[in-house]
This record gives sequence, structure tokens and C-alpha cells, in this order.
Amino acid sequence: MRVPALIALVLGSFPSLGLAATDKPPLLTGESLPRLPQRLVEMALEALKAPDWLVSLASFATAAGTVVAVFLSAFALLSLIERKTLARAQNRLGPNRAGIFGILQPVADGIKMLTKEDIVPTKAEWFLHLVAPVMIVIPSILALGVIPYGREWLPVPLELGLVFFFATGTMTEVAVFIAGWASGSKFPMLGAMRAISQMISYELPLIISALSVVMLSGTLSLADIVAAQSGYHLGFIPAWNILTPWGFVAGIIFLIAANAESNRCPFDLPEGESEIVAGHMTEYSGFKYALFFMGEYLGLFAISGLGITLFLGGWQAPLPGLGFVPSWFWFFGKLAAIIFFFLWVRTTFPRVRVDQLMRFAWLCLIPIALLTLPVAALWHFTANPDGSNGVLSWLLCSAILAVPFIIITVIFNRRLAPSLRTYHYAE
Amino acid sequence: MISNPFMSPAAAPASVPELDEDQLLHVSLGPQHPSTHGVFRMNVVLDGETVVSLKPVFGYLHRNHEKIAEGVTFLSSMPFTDRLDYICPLTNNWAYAQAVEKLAGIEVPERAEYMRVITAELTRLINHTAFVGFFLGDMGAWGTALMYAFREREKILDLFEELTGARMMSNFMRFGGCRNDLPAGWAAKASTLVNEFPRFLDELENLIIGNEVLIARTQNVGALPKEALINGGITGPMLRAAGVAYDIRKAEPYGIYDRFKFRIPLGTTGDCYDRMMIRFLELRESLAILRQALDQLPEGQFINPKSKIRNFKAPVGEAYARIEGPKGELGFYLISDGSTNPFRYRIRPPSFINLTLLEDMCLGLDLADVVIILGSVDIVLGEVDR
Amino acid sequence: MVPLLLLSPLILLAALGAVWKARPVHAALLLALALALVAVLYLSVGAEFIGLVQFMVYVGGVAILIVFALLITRPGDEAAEVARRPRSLALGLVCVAPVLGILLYAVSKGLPVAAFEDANPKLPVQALGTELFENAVPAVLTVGVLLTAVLIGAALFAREPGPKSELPADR
Amino acid sequence: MNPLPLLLTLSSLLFALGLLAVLTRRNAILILVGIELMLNAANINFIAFWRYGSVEFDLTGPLFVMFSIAIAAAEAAVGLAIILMVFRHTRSTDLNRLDSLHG
Amino acid sequence: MESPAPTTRASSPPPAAGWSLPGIGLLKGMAVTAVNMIQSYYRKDRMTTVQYPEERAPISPNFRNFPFLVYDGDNMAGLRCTACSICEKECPPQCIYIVLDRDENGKSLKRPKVFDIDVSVCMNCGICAEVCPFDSIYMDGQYELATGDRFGGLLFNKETLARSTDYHAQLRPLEAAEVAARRKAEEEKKLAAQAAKVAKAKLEKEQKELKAKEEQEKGTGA
Repeated sequence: MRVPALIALVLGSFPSLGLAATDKPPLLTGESLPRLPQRLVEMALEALKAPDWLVSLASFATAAGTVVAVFLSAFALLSLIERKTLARAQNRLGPNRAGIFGILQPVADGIKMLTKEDIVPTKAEWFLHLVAPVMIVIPSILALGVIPYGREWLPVPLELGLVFFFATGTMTEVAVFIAGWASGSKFPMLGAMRAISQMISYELPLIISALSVVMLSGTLSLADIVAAQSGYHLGFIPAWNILTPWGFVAGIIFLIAANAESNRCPFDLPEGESEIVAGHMTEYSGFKYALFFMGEYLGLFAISGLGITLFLGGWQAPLPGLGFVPSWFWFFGKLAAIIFFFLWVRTTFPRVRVDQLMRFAWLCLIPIALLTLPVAALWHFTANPDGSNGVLSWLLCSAILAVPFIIITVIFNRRLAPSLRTYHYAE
Repeated sequence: MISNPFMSPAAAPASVPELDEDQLLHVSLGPQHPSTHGVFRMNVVLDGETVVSLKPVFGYLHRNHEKIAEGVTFLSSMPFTDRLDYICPLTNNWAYAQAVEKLAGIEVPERAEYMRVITAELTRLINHTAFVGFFLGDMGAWGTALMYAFREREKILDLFEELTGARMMSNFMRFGGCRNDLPAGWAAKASTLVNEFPRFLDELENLIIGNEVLIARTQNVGALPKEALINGGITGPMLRAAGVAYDIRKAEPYGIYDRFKFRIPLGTTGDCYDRMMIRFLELRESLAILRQALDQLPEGQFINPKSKIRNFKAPVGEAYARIEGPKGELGFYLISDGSTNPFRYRIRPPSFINLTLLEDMCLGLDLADVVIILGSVDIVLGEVDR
Repeated sequence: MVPLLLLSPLILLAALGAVWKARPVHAALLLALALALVAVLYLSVGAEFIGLVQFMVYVGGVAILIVFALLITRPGDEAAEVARRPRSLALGLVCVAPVLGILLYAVSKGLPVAAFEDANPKLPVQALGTELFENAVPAVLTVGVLLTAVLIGAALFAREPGPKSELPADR
Repeated sequence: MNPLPLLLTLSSLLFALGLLAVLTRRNAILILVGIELMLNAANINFIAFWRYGSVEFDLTGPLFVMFSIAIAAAEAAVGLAIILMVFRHTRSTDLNRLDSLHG
Repeated sequence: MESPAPTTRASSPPPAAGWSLPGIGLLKGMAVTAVNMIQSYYRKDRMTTVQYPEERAPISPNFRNFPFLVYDGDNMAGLRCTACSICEKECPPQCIYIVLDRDENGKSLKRPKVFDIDVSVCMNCGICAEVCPFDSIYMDGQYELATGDRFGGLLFNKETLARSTDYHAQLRPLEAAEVAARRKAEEEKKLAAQAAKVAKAKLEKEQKELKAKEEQEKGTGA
């Protein structure tokens, strides 16, 4: 058996990993622009009378390559924008020396990272130490593959997209643990322990809040979930999940949990630099360190993209009559907004402590996330025959969801009673 | 083994489980660590993330300051005092100048006293705002508060540059006064700054005080009973946060502090939150002092004309002078044998002494709390190690 | 068939490593690898949902839990483990060999029923869900109760006695 | 060729390896590793018979695997919790040293 | 060290409101950072950063960096320094090294043969300028002293330290004017004294001569 045929056979035996989309959109519209490279490769290979398996393999590789290229450039851009935004919020200028507005700063950073010495500590297990950064990047890229970026742009149309997303996400935990343990040092170990417990704890609210969407959409396919949020109520309110009572609460929980999953401030304990230096990345240098950063940012893109898909209507336009704008534009607009929000939070919030982090997840997020499930069911069963919901349904669902918030407010004020401090003066 | 003599019985663990030596994690925080405020090191023993023992190790920044001072003239030590607590050099200058004045019996002219008060209180503004910034930085707030604090500090440092010729290493005080007079228009600029400062304070307080994360992180963390603090010789905002009204400006008014009307803010629990709040409230009081001092600023000489610059010799004797530095009681102890150099020169550095109870504050808390508590002590390693 | 032929030795190698490696963390990581490969095997035979769930639960949950437990507890004496390995291995093989023999014999004897190349080429997730929540509701509920009990029980078991819980909760 | 025998062989070997781990390891946690391997061997069987078995349009195999995975997770959680508690008492996870009923 | 009874309650600022919603403090903080972020684009007082090589922060006339030596007139010959070594003695980090210039007889020429300042040691305190009784050493405002040679490049000698009085006048007009006036007054005083001395000597001489003459006359007369 020849090798290419073997590859084809192996690939072919993963039936519904279906590889790339097989439809043939028109070549040069704004909508299908991101698929242009894929289509060009397909057409070239077909013109060359290449075998089918090669065409589909190349088409798949190009589609994946497009996504990776787009998000790697987005990563480079974000690393600059993040520094600029943080700097502005802190009344600084930020990087502005490399190129105009510092636009070449990511290039400079990349060169610096690549030319640095690659240090492997004596006590480290060199193989696992090498594997960990790679393992961090892979799941993020895999997860990016299943998100629908536009009407025509869905790199891998997976029926089980959501489950696939969460399954790849679990790999990050293992990678972080390996990074921390294989470094053979104490700060990485502490960081890895923190990271694992945090990721496990916040994965639960993340998944549970996504479940309510799955329940009402009746599908695990991300493309179908976006499709289920099409249309506009009253002609102008988009039918996004975030604009329902349960979707609002679940969306906020998802946002918080996503923030914690991607280890960003105020949940950046695993790499809390004022406490444990850099957590699991302490003993890494050079390109391996860059890979950690890349994985982190790609993971941020992926999880924000999932949040957009689940709650913010994916690539749907926010107002009717905006159909002339390519749909992926809306996706990336929403992505930018969410990431800006994360940056904003990062400038403002101090870091929480481990026990507070855990208590927040288990006593606050998970119960509320669980509550959104029955409320979503109630929403579904109180809906009018045409699918819209009446005022009564709105009020009922909102009232139920308000209960935990009221409880939290009460507990918050009781618990924080010592914070109502008065200070005295001595003359 | 957790043994904290200051822990109240109620808070003490009912039964401490045996801790296996090989279950404990020995971590060396520092000397090169992001949040040790320089080159400070803590040998921490952790059980999980709970602190079982903490041994501070310092001396990485030791510069032999006290011994050097015995080898150089009285005046030559003045610029070295700038480098003790390099966030607030002017109060260090003042404390040293006061000690020499006490030793040699030099009178200070009225205007010089006012200038000293103004510069010292401006220094307090710098120190306390920078403290808040560093504190938030320790908590992982990405230096936002620090940058705001430094933005305002910049304005005060500009004033200092105009007055003393240097932004930080001011070397401004002289025995019997100050080195030079206020430049023309300086007092007006200072008044403007003092009037605009509350606006910045409001902003900073909005950013920080009500922040739930900060409240959760700082309240009831690192508190010690009053008695422990007093026994440990703790001074400054740390002591006042626990509710002890001890401020040398009131307890033993030096300079002309008895002329100003100001109050001492007092906390109740003495935890990290109180320590931060006390500094916020002290900022307001400092502004009040500054306003009064700038209003009353008299004309006159800025230095006692009888004081000698060259070949200064102090009479035989000894003197201890102390001031309320931004970080606590800053004292200088001098013995003179009548020559141009001090025979013995000794500093009571508030940072160093406030640090002595670090382990007692940290035991039984998390590693993350250690960083905050260290931040709340407000140390400068230049002063700790000297 | 080809993926199966490729995957089976890999799974066995990883499992062998998990059994053989003296260092506990290595064993646990190899277990994670073996379980992940089993998940890939499920994917390759068309049971994607099961494969992904396997990945989530075993790699993300069980393996991580095991690793975590290894870190919390004291690592055993590796040298002693290696030293007494020949004896324990011999004893173990004596016990395992008959079991393996019986199993392989059964496999080699062929199957009592007819087998199809493509009995169920693809797992229909929708149908699985329907099946779970219509016909298997009692079982699902039982498992739900079990999991809840486990959650609470594990939390109670693992609760740290000692200074931490004695301190005021909002210290 | 029907791949069923291949999968069954794989599962038998996996089961044997798990059993070997259970019998030879002394660390309680590593015994759990062996148990997980054995459970997975059984799961492979379920899937194999579902995929290449004799009944078409059937979901019994995957259903069982679903439950098996859920219960395995529960078993691991409880098992580890118990091991942790034992460890707190005896400072050891070595099963040979847990020879006393006295806590 | 008794804590007295609290006399006043804190009026400003309230640490936390009486009854608050969870997260309200966080939102307040976010509002502050947002305001700062936006205002940093158009409000000058929000941004204190100076883009250094292109623009420079203004230096106040009082600013001091490293010392320089002043000479009168056009060249080094007019160096005011008399190599009295007072600055060398008072310098806290002891970074000044002076050798007195002597003629072949070992007689002091009252000028430095060597005057070195190691600016990598100097800590800009300005005590040398303060103690100098001859107005010859002042603090410079020049701060761009980076050099590739860290040994020789940062050891300043007499030639590199010397600056004209014009330079001083430009750098610190007030101080320079004051010094110039004082020196001028001293100079005039000195000149006057000299003139007076000369006049006195002349007078004395004349008187002497007169006396001698008288005596001579007396003698001749006698």
C-alpha cells in the first residue's frame, strides 16, 4: 500500500471529522474572501487532475492554514494593541519606537524571542519540558478550527463542534501540568497546581452555561447554534441568546469563566507575577516561552469566539439591513469588543486569592449556572407558538434569575460588614 | 509547626496536625523576585500554599552607610541620607539635620522651618501615593494605580528639582536651615499643586477603595494586636492603623509642627486594608498642613548665618533626634568626639523595624497574602539594609 | 482497519508504560496518553461523541485528578519499587497469565454470533440523546444521584482538617 | 476482514495490563491507574461489539460506555478522596503499610 | 502610648457605602480607568511622558548634575581653582583627585596640576560647589554623558572639566551674576587696597625721603 493512499485511508476513517467544507461558494465576494486560498488550491489541484484524496487534503490544509495565519497575525496585533491599550489606561504611551505607532513591535519581540538562549534547567525532564509548550498551542489551534467565522467561512464543519471544543480545552490542563512539573522547580509547580485547580473549577460553569444554549438550540453544531440566533425581534432587536434572561446570565457567567479559563486578570493566579514569578512558565525562555504566550492568546481568541458563537449571535449582524457587510466582519468586530473588555478589566482589577477564586466558582458561578438550565427550559415552554416570548415569560424568567443575585447581594453586604469601616481621628 | 505568640486564642487552630518535613515546600522568595521591593528575600516554608514559617533575609543592599558616615565629615553624610529611603529623601535629610542641630545647638530660622515642613509633607504625599500604587501592584493590578501615583509624583518631583536641584537625591537640608532659598514663584506653584491634589486623590480612591477584590484581599489579612505592635517597636501608619495614636508630630512636636492644626487618623483592626486607608487619610491631613504652611510662610533667612559649612565641628556629646517619617519613626543617633566626623552614627530606620514582625503577620496565611502584607509594611530596601 | 492497526500498538505501549514506569507521575501521564489514544480509537470507529466525552472525562478529569493526588501525597520510594520489581512482576504474571489466556482463547475461538463489517458505521448523537432521556431515564437519574453523592462525598472526604478550616471563613 | 477480533485482542491485552498494574503496584493511586485501564478495556469491547457486532441500528454499546465513563469518573473521585484521607492519617499511600484497622 | 478616645469621625472619604451592590466598586474602578484611557488622548496633564531624544523636559536653573571648573578670561590659564583641596576633602564619595602644581623650587603655584573627577563615582550632591571658597567649581546641567569607554570616558580631567564664565552665566544666570558681582566687588576692593597700599607706600617713601632730606638739610645746616 502506497503511503498517500494510507494517509487518505486514515483520514477517511474519521467520517464526520468531515475535513473541510465541500460546498463551492463564488470566488470573489466579500463573504467568501477568507476561503479564497482554499478554493484556489482546490481549483489548481483539480486542473492538475490530482486524485480526490489529495484535493481534499490540500483543501483542508489550506483552510486550516488560513485560520492559523489569520489568528497568528491577530495574535501579533493583539500583543501590540494590548500593550498600547494598557499603556493608555495607565497614562503611558506604550511601544512606539519600532515602526510607526510601534507597528513593528511584534516583529521585534519575535526576533528577540527567537534569538534568546533556550534554557533547560538541570533538574527538568527535557522531553516533557519540550512537549509542554507544543501541547499548549495545539488545542487552541484545534479549537479555532471549529468556530464559524462567517456565513461562508467555517473551516471544519463539525457536527459535535461544541463537545470538540471543550474536549480540546482539557488538553491545556495536561499541558500546563506537564510544564509545571517537568520544569523541576518550585514556582512552576505551585503555578501548575493553581492552574489545574482553577481550570477544572472554571470549566464547570463554562460548560454548564453553554449547556442552556445547547438545550434551546437543540444542536451541538456551532454553525447551527449561530443559525438558531438569526432573525430580529420586533424587526430590530437581534435574536441573540444574550438578549434573553437566561442567556444574559449564562453569557455573563461564560464571560467570567472564559476569563478565568484563559488565565487572565483578575484570575491570573497561575502566572501571578507578584507571587509566583511566572507560574508554570518560570523556567521557560526563548521560543518556548513565546509558544506559551501564543497558546494563551490563541486560547483567548478561541474561547471568546465560542462565547460570541453561543451568546452574541456569531457572525449575525447587530441590526437588520446590514447584509452588505461581510458576515465575518461582524464576528471579528465582536471579538475585538470582547477582547477589549478583557483588557479593560485587566487594567483595573487586582488579583483574587486562591481560596476566593475557588469559592467564587463553586459557591457563586456553578449554582447560578445550574439555575439557568431550568430557566431556559421554562423560557422554552412559555414561548408563544411563533417562538417569541411574552411579557409574562420575560418577567417570570427574570424573577427567578434575580433570586440568586439578591441572595448574593445580601450575603455580600453581611459578609463585607467589616468593610463598612469608620476611621477615627486623634487630635 | 504553627506557633504564633500573638495569635489570639480564638483564632489559634484547635489542633495542629503533625506536618511532615517532606510534605513541606521550602521556597525562597527573592532576592530576585518581582514583589520583594528590591533585593529582599524570604525563606518561606509552605504547607500547600499556607505559610508555616517565614524567615526574612536581608542585607543584599547593605552599603555600610553607618560606618562610612563615621569616616567622613558631618556634612558629607547628608547626601548619603538621601539614599536611605530613596522615595522620600527630604525627610531623611531633615532627621539628620535635626540630629546635628541638636548636637551642636544650632538654631533654625523661621523660614527654614517652614520650608522643611513643606518639603517633608510633599514627600509624604509622594510616599503614600506611591505606596498605594505599589500595594496594588503587589496585588496584581498591573501598575495602573502606580502609574497614576507616579504621574502626580512627577509633578511634585518637578517642584523638588526646581527647589533642590535634583528630583530624588535632594541633599537639601543643612545644619541650621536649608541649602538655598525657595526660587521665585515656587510657593505659588506648590499651592497650585496642593489645591489640585485632592482631585487626584478622589480619582485614586474611586479606583481603589471600594474595589471588592481589594477588600476581599486585604481585610482581616495580616492584623496583629496593638500590644504586639507596640512591643515590636512598630511605628508609623502601621501602628496607627491598629488604633494607637502615636505620631511624633504630636507626641514630641519637632520643628514647628505644634503650630499647625491637623489630626491623626486611626484605624481599628490594623489589617492591610486599614494600613492602606490610614495612608489615604493621612494624605488629606498632609494637604491640610501644606495649605497652612504655605499660607503662613514668612520671609527671612533660609539658613542660620552662624552655621558653618566648611570645617564644621560638633561639640563633644551625643544626640538622638527623630521625626515622623512617612514610613514611621526615623531617628538619627550621633556621638561626637569634637572632631569633624561623627564618632558614632546610627539610624533607626522605620522600614527595618516595621519588618521585624513580618513572620508573625504571615503565619497561617497564603503565599499570596505574604506578598500583600510585605507590601502593606511599606519598606524601601535602601533603608532596611542601609 | 488501518487506523486500528496503527492505534492498537500505541495504546498498548502507552498502557505498558503506565504499568511499568517507576516514577508515579510518568505512569499517570502515560495513562493519560493511553486514554487519549483510546479516545482517538473511538473517533476512528465512528463513535465521535463517545470519543470526545472519553477525552474530556478521562484526560481532563480522571488523569488530572490522579496526577493531582500524586502531587499531594508523598511520592513512594522509586528505588525500592524497582528493586522489588522482579518478584512482584513474577507473582503478578502468574496471576495475570491465566486471565489473559482465557480471554485470548475466547477471542481466538471466534464469535458465537455473526459480525458485520459495518453494523453501525456512525453514532447518531441525536438518537443517543433521545435514547438516554427517554428509555434510559431511570439509569440517567440514578447516575445523576450517584454523581451528586460522589461530589458531596468527595468534598467531605477531602476536606482538610486543621488550621485552615478553623480560621474564620472570611479572614 | 472484520476488525472485531483485533479490537477484542487489544481489549484483552489492555485488561491484562491493568490487572498487572493492580497486582504489582503498591501505591494506591497507581492501583487506580490499573483500574482505569481495565475499565477502558471493557469500554473498548462495548464499542467494538456495537460497531462491528451483529445488531444494526443499536445504541446499547455506546449507552453502556456513557454510563461506564460517568461511573468511572465518580469512582476515581471517590477513590482519590479516600486515598487522600488515608494518606492524612497514615502519611503514606503504600498499601503494604496500611495493615492496621486502627486509624 | 495610650490611644485617646476618638474625637472626630472620618468625614472624608467614606470607605464604603452603607448598602452596596456587589461589583459596584469594580465598576467605579473601571470607570476611572476608562476616563483615563480616553482623556490620555487629548489632555496634556494626563500624560507626563516626554519623548526623550526628540523633545526634552525643561531643566530648572537649579538642576545639578556633575561638577565643572570655571576659568576667567579666554583660556585655561584663568582657572579659578587654587588646588586648595577643600572639595577633595568634603566630597562624600571621594571622587575628586587634585595634585597641586609646584615650580621647580617646590613652591606652590596655586593652581592644580591634576584635577580629576570620576563621574562614575560622583553622586551629584553639589557639596564641592558649596564648600569651594574660590567660586571655582559649579554643578553642570549637562546630563548626556553616555560614553563607550567606561574607564577613560567617565574620568574627567582638568581640561574636560573647564568651562568659561560665559558658560556658567548661561547655565545659571542668577547665580553667575551674583558671583560675578561679588568677585568684582572683591576685585575692586583688592585693587583699591592695592592702590591704597601703593599710595601709602609712596606716601611713606615720600615722607621718608622728605625726612632724609630734612635731616640732611639739618645735618648740613648743623
